[in-house]
Amino acid sequence: MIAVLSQNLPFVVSALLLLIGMYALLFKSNLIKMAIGLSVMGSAVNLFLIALGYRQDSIAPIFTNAPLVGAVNAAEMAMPVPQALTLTSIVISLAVTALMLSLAVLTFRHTGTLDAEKAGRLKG
Amino acid sequence: MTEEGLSKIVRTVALLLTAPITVLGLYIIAHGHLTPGGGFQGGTVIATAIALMLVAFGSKRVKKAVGKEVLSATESLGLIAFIAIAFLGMGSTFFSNFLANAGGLLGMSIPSGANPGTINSAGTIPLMNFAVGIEVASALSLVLLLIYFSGEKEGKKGGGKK
Amino acid sequence: MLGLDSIGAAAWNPAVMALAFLVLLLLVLALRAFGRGDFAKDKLKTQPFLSGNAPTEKNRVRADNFFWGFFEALRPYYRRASNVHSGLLNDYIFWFAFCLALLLIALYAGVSLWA
Amino acid sequence: MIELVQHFPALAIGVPLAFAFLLPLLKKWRNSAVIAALAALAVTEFLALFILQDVLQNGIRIYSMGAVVPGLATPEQMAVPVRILLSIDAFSAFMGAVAATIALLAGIYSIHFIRESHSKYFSLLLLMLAGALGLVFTGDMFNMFVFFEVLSISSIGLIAFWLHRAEPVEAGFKYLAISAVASIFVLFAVGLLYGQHGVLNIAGLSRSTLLYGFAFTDIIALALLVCAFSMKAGAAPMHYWVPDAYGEAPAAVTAMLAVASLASLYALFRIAFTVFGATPLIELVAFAVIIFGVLSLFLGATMSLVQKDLKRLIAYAGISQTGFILVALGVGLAAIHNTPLQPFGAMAMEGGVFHVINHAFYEALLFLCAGAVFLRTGTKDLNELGGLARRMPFTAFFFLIGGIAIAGLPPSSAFASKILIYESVYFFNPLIAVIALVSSVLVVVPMVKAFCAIFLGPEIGKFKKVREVPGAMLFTMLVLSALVIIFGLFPGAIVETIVSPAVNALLSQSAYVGGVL
Repeated sequence: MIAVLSQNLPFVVSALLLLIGMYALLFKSNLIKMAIGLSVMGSAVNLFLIALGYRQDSIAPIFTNAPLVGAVNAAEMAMPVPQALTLTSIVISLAVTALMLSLAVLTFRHTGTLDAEKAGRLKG
Repeated sequence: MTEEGLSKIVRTVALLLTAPITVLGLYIIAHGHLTPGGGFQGGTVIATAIALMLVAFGSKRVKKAVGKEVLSATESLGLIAFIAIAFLGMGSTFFSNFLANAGGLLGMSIPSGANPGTINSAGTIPLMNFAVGIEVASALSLVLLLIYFSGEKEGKKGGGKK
Repeated sequence: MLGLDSIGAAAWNPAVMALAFLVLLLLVLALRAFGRGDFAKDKLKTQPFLSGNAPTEKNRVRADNFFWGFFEALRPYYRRASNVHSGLLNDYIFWFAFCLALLLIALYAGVSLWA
Repeated sequence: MIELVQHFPALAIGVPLAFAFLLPLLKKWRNSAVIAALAALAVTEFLALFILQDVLQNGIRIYSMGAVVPGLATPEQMAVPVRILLSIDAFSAFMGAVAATIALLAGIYSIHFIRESHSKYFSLLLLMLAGALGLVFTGDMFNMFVFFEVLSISSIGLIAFWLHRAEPVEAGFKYLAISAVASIFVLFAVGLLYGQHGVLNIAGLSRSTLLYGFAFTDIIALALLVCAFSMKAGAAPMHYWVPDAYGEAPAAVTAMLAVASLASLYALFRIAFTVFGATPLIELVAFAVIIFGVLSLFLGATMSLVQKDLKRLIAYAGISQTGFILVALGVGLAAIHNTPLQPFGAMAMEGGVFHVINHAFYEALLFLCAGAVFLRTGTKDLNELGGLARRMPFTAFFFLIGGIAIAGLPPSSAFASKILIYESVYFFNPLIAVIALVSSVLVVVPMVKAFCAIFLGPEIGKFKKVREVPGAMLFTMLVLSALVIIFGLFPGAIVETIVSPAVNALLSQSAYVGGVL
């Protein structure tokens, strides 16, 4: 059990981060805290993707570092695709966070509170 | 935050730092195809210069120096440049890298094997990096300005599409 | 070309329906023709009638009062269903997490039983 | 021309994207911004229709971004596609045509409906269209995620377009949180699938499951994807954001939001049918989808009755219609490995896919009518409205047609699709068919209530000076009503020409793999 956990530590950590983010979204009614929760969840996914692309003893996936075709014992490269996914996901989570914070600011200006329970008007 | 911003020491240092920050951002953008980095990262670095100015000088003076209209226009221009380069590749396909390995500007082919690479390679990718860099730098600055000003009046804009 | 191909349980042919509509229309017009032409034109009897008084701006049926009996009969259900829609984001996310957990368990159990 | 046709898939996404970026520069010149936006929408509509016609004739069309030749899916010496691939089969092209049509009509409607910051509004609308088209045209899981996110973020900008009131901001925040959570889980699932199969291409994933079956990570990924896309499609019990967001967005945007929900449904069924269609796992997913569908049918129809706000009422009725699609396609999914049920499954899917287009049209029609009422009276509260049929006869007539359609009465198109669903689902499970029928009848009630409350009754003093809405808005409603009625009068032709190919495209997994790779 311990061995499995320690070998898969990044994945365990990313699952934990996901749960922390979900906790904030499920139990916190402050809009800023919800935005923080979403950011944490985004980081969990980023960590998951980066861990997915990692190979032990691998080199950075740069074109000019690539071993020649047919080289013996050529060091393997880390997978570049998950890193590209992570970059895009970071960009998107930046946009989401910015929008979320500006909407929170607007909510505060309209209702004078950041508490979703007090600010909420749509129901039923 | 008072209207005048922070103390004179902070303001001077911030002013001094702005130039290196911007240069670093440009460097990251320009070397995006060789080293970790690229348009988005470099653009973000440049936008931190605006954040620094906002903190050090307060909102009024920054607003006077960089207008919202200008930033909005440069954001659009960056995006249009990006999509225009994509459309220019329509000779073969959308987003096709028509400059790569063609010789001339940005068209150098890279030798295989371990080497540091040349900046004069990768075809349209550096151009797209610059387009994205301009877009992200202005969009992120715009978002920062708007959130900073949001106490005053209207402000909301979805920035940083890609 | 007009009808939908059917598997025997039902059929829908717009041409037949249009024909039926025309026939019914003719029937209605025929029935109407049997009536007396001089009956109370421009009198109260041709005006809409509602609970003894003509509806006015103050005295009209508002949207809340439509199907009043229906809602009265189903009041317990509606009270509960409206309470579930609390308008809180936390609850929205909760239902997502709930469905996700159930689906994960169901899929995992189903696959385990399969194997 | 032959060469240009190859580029149409990329152009259909590229043109709205380019114009969306161009419009903020035209902020100063209001008219030119509107004209440019409408031109872009019209061009995109033409491209989408042309792609539909092309795909129906020539089969799957693929477009490899950045390759030397558009049709080059797998470069030399590569076993799997490495580039971003657009792969358009009949179902994608069908959805693309629906999205482009609704977007064009929403654009025309918005000329008079939106009074300020036209460039921002149309820019976001074009971005939304680009996101929806990208989501349905893409052949790549990660690209699907990106366009899903583009669609969501531009939708939020439009939901919270009227910032001077608190409710749209709240609705925008809720929609943003919901879609961010959904997309985070989608990205998780994409990562899991990539780790398991080593490809991100949908056809590549499909081939992998055909060859090797599914693994444990696939179970998790499938559950995540199904839940996330169901939530974005507004399936009960994850539908609570729908009335909030639909109720507060500007009317034309709401029509586009319905399209966004349908695009999420597209993603759900694309993954369920095309990627995992061959695995036995799919029957369990089918039952989950049917349960979501039945819940949506019932909750949407019953909760629609008690609404006081016109747009919330229509939104709830729309949820029950989403239930129809979920039930129909879920039955098709459940019947995929069950040989005696297969004809009924295929027929249910015909009904479901036909209902997709009908739903998009009458839902848009109803929301546009609601927007017209809101534009002239300034209120959506059913208790305050009344007697408007004297002042707005055309709007009343179009609303009536929309109500007839959503209730599934002949001669509207929804009657044809619903009868297909009833009679085929009846053979699968009579109880589901009965629930569907009852909730369809229940939907008549809120429509009668809304129509009577808004348009009938005595004239109200403060609405004495209300006028009919401008011609452009009436024109869009006229087009939608005409489509609803024409599709209802010639359902056989529509099903044969565009719906059956879409259903066949969904059902034949190997044809998709063979067509792309």
